[in-house]
Amino acid sequence: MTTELSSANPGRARRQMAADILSKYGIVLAFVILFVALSFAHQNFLSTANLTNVLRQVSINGILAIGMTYVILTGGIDLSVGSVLALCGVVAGSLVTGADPANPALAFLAGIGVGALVGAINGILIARFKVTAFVVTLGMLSMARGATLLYSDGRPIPNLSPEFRWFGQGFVMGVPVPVIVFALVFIIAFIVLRYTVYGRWIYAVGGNIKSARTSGIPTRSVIFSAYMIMGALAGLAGVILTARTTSALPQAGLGYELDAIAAVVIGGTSLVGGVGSVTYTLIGALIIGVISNGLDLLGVSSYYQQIIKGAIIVVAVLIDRSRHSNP
Amino acid sequence: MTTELSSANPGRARRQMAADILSKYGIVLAFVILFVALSFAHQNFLSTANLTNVLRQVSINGILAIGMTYVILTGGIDLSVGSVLALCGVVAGSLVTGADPANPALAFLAGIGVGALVGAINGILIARFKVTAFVVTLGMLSMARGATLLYSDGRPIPNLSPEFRWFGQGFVMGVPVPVIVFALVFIIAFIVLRYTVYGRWIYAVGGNIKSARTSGIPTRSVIFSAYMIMGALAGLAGVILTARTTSALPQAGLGYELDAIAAVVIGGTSLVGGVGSVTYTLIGALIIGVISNGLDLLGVSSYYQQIIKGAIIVVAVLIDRSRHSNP
Amino acid sequence: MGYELDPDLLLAATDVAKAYSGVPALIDGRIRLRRGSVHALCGGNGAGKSTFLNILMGLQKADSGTILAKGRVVRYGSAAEALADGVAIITQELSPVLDMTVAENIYLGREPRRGGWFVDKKKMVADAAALFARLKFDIDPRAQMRHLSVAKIQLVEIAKAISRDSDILIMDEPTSAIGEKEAATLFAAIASLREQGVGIIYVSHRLTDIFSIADDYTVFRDGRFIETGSLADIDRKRLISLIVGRDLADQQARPTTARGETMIAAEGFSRDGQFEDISVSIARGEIVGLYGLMGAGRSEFANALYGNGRKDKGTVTIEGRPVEIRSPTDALAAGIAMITEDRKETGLVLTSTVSQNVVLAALKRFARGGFVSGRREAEAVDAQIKRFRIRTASRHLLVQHLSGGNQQKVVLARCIETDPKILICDEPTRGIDEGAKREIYAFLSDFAAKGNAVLLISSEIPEILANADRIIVFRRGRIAGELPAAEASQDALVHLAS
Amino acid sequence: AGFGLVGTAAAQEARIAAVVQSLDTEFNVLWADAANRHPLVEDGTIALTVLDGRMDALQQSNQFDTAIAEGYDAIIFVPVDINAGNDPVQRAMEAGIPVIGSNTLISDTDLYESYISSNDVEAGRILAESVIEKMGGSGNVVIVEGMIGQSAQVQRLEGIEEALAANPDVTVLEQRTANWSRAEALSLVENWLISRGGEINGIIAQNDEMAIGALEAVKAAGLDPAEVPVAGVDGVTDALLAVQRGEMMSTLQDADAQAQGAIDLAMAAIEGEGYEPRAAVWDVNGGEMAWDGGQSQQYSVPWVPVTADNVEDLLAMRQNQ
Ligand SMILES: Nc1ncnc2c1ncn2[C@@H]1O[C@H](COP(=O)(O)OP(=O)(O)OP(=O)(O)O)[C@@H](O)[C@H]1O
Ligand SMILES: Nc1ncnc2c1ncn2[C@@H]1O[C@H](COP(=O)(O)OP(=O)(O)OP(=O)(O)O)[C@@H](O)[C@H]1O
Ligand SMILES: [Mg+2]
Ligand SMILES: [Mg+2]
Repeated sequence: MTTELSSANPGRARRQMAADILSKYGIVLAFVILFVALSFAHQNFLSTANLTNVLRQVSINGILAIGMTYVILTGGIDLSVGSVLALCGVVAGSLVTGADPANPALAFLAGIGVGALVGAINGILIARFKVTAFVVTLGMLSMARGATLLYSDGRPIPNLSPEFRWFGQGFVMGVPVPVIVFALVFIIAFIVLRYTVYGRWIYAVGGNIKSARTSGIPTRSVIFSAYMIMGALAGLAGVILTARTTSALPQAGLGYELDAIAAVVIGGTSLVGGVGSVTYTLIGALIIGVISNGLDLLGVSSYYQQIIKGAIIVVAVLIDRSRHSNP
Repeated sequence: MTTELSSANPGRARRQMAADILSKYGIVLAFVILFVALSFAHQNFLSTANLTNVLRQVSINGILAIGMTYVILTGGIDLSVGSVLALCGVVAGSLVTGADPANPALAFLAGIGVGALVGAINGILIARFKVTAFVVTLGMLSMARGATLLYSDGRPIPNLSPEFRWFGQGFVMGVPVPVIVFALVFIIAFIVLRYTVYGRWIYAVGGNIKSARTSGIPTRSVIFSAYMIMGALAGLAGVILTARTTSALPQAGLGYELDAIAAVVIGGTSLVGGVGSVTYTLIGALIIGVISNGLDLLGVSSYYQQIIKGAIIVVAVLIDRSRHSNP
Repeated sequence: MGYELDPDLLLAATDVAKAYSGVPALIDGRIRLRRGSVHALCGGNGAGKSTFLNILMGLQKADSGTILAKGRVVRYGSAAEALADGVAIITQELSPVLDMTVAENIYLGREPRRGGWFVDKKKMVADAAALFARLKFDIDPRAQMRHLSVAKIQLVEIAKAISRDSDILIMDEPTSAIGEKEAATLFAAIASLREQGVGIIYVSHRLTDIFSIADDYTVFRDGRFIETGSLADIDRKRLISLIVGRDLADQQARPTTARGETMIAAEGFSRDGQFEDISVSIARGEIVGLYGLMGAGRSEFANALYGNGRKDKGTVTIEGRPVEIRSPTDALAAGIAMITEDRKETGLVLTSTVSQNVVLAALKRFARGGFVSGRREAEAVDAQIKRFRIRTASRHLLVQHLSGGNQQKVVLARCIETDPKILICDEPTRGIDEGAKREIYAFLSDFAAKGNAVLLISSEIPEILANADRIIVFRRGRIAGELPAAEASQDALVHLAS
Repeated sequence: AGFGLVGTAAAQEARIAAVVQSLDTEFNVLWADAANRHPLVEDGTIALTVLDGRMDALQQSNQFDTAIAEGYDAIIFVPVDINAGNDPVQRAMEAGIPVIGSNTLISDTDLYESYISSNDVEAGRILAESVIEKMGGSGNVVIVEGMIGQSAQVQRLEGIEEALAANPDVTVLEQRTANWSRAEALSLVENWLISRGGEINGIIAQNDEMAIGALEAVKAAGLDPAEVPVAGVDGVTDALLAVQRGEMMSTLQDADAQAQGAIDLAMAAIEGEGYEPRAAVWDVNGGEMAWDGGQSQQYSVPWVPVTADNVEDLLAMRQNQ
């Protein structure tokens, strides 16, 4: 519409395009820089074994972060994921131990089911009773941890059946099972958000709940479902983590909520809701995972690691910042 | 102007008034219920010794929560407070140990100064470089903790001078020093927010930053200063905690950010910014403190404590919810 | 109260009442909407129109009252129910999902589907394009909503409501943000909807529009139903007096004043892609009008002048002295105040009270040693509430609870509190009722007469003709011409602008 | 990608990774510092990398994968969780990398090449007995526990319960976690001293950090620490100082022996028979623990109760740690 003027200055137009690309893919660029730097810094970084490692390490946080993307897109937050993960882990674990372990698929589904249930409780309190998401899920963080300790009597549950452990330790055609699960979750989440009506509704609710309501979108159900999905994914992550650590740990998942939220936010999804995508969340999770892996590979001492890790996260987002800066 | 009709239906008007009071003071009501219940549940709850206790226990989180109120009112968040607290604690502590300890007042100021400095770094990145507050302060959470461990070599700094420890352990006319400091911080923060130009600016920036800018408010400086104040208060809390635990602990303050934010949010301050007050934050902090104290007094076991604590927080805010529910 | 079952009666509401915290917003809301008619709902700012309409739509709950839609008693619990029942609304406060495309906004909640679950994006965009073509709106369905001007957002909301094919269509000030050309297109659309038997409730403060498109009128005042009838039976003057509750004198033509020395001169303002080489100067005592079609770049220029947006080139001199304006803070310090175009986005702090908003830009005047004097604040705010007849329960009411027009008055009051010598007004009478408009015009005239300068941006030609001394016309980011008001006419302006 | 910023390893250099619980806790810091003071680390023969497990079993498992991919010559392991530690050890051993256990243990110790530790059950027993003895064998105690579910919490509690079972006249009034944190224990015990007034005769804390918090609460309540004995485990500096003041009891866990001993065991696994240990704890170097040619699978470092007699020496030693 106002093309006459904008084409007046081709140099500016090109610069504008560069800025647009940067603004759209800034965080991807940051990731690429990090990745290339680590490839040069350590000869094993690019080895298949290490890349497999990184992906497997990222999978737990990645699954949580994908659920968190849904929740944050609706304008909410879920602080309870770490505790819910632990709860689902001990429930699933308790089924596949002892003399007569249950079918691992059953335990798998039980873990996810418990997570979905806890998520549903969060969802009802937030969507129906309008309690702030921060408070509800902070309360749940505490309650689910208490329930976990109570259920497991505060002790790890060892001796899980080998079939169950396959979910964490197995391989399918050379690819670790957690990575496959993560990839599936990502693909489904991506398609749902991008191509389905439900996905549109998630964005609409977070972008402008009033407008969504006026347009006849069942806003409560959408919000409710986002927390339920998050809960189910926390359950899934709990099952995988349990299978991977070979015993169900009641203290698992401490502080995981911050990592999951960090992946989402580093990816550029706005905490206010309505803007973002799981693709960027994936990049965010990979950045976090690659930093940890790289610094461990390089043998950087723990204290410096924390400093460097914090700095890299800020710088990565700084590279990306133009996307969110107010004009 | 339009009072004629309000008297038409006295029953409705009275119900409306009750709803208004509840909506305005719901969280106060929740606190009163909790307080009265605990007074009946344990005979020592109302003893002077215990109330002094509660206040002293609340003071650290209370000081952090007051700073957090400022930050959240501008629409931001600070996740780094726990780490900054630890950093300031070890810096202050390192000055008052050994053969020739420094003047405690100097250490006190040094702790606050370091906090203000770190807060200023957060503030610049957020206000000037427009990096999301969540990311900046999450990065700082990691960096400040690394710096703390590096500075203290990962070990507690023992043998702090008794004069310095007075800040945490002393009394003035029967009132613990931390409580006095907390009260002073509260009063000043209250007056500044309520009666000064700067206070108005904080609300305006959080309420609508574009409108604030249009009204000629130096929005960047306001945001910057809020993080600096938060940093300084985290420093103050660090000094007091250090003086109270008798050594400077590099692992102090882990997870304190969530408690501080919880106090603010339970008090009803909106995470979106622009709405809230330190008075409600005080109530929020007291609720958290009283729950912990009460459950300890009643000898509730660890597992159940977590469950009950989480549930009470949710219920307290549920009582208060009408204040925030969309019509 | 029995209703005769009139098949032509689409909607009948009686005794609808609503109070907030005991303060009534609506006492006795009534309307009878006939099939195939346009029914104008009139009333001053804060009369309760929006409250009433939102209740009809299920967006708010009434305290009491009966609503009959298509012969059935209804009580919609949500907009979704109303929509399903064939009732649609264009709300006064635009509330688009900014981070979606135009097409997604239009089909929000009823996306065309493929395979049950998936959004058929192609169809959605094609449908939207067809809709725009039918309505003759020049909007790209794939554009990001965030990048549209307020006017276009308004058009999208109009298109969205129309596309629902409902038989009751409520329009709450649909033209407050758009230009004459777009308004004309809208009226054509309304006419064709009426042909199809749709009943339209139309709210506007532009009486000329009402007389040209509406069949019936209903007037509310202070929350009460006043009168209803056919527009054929009433003249403009009487309608105004019904709305305002007293007789208004005819507006005085603006006296031609002598031009003093130059107060402010902007030279060579440019911003790539938006405006190019704009020079405007305003003398003491002068009101300069800025006219242009939607998207001509007037707002962008005014904001740049105020320091509220980047400019690539351009200098400003005030009273002969060059000044550097990099931010609104600089502008205010130089004596410039601005009423921005979008009161919700850039004007008000909705979460603060009326009082806090009014004094926000001039806080330093109310402070001593950094502390705000509550007494002086109260005095000043009460004076402003009185001066502009801001209808508010108290100065402590949150500004988000004011009616649209009253919110606009708060913005105006805030600018005046800064005691400016140059006032930039970007569509200052958006959503303001006839009575208050007169007061604002009188104020501007008076303000200029005191030796101040005014830059008045308006898309309402009568407004600009009646109030400006000199009119500058923008076309696609450039100055297309300049006319003394005395020589200007509707045709001349439109000709220059397009 | 042929060059690296770090780790341009000389051919003869042995590369050892130490996966520890968390470098946020003083004992682990002492452990890591001691490891770095091993003579072969100091002279560059061993390149030691300490990986911080951040108190997370999954994190440790990930670090094992990294270390295996990196091809370290040996791994020393201080596991966060007793059960979750088994699997990573197995993976490393299967990859041909010897794993040496140190400090805390995994449940399947047979997986280890060898391990060196102090028995946490025993620590719990010593801890409880020291308090009970001060109380004269009867009275009321409260127990401050570590983070629930961690092996130190579980095993020390086991020892405490053994001691309590042997002393039927001792009643447990309260038992709660303070998550290894001094500040949390401080508040907790302050509150107990209100609810249980004069009833508490002794405080058993599962580590020194929490014991010191408890001690401060006791003192702040105006009670005499001699009347309400407090004990912890680990022998951190503050605890040594408190013992020196006669205010509490502690049991030293010998970080030097566990860390440096583990390095010697790792080198023995790498170099095979004939390796000569360098750490001071071994009998061959004048210490008290039998080296046995590095061929045993298990080495047990004795606990050292901190007493008025040895505290000065221990404090002097701490200066150099
Ligand atoms: N939530 C609320 N709390 C208190 N008062 C309210 C609230 N919402 C609306 N009001 C009041 O109700 C009255 C009617 O407002 P309404 O928006 O219906 O007016 P209107 O006729 O649409 O005016 P305008 O022409 O300015 O849009 C106003 O005085 C307004 O201040
Ligand atoms: N954030 C933005 N991104 C892209 N384009 C924009 C943005 N804001 C405005 N524009 C475009 O800039 C042009 C100038 O808009 P401006 O608001 O200045 O016009 P105007 O003359 O004031 O017209 P009106 O206010 O009546 O719409 C418009 O075409 C508008 O769509
Ligand atoms: Mg209205
Ligand atoms: Mg404009």
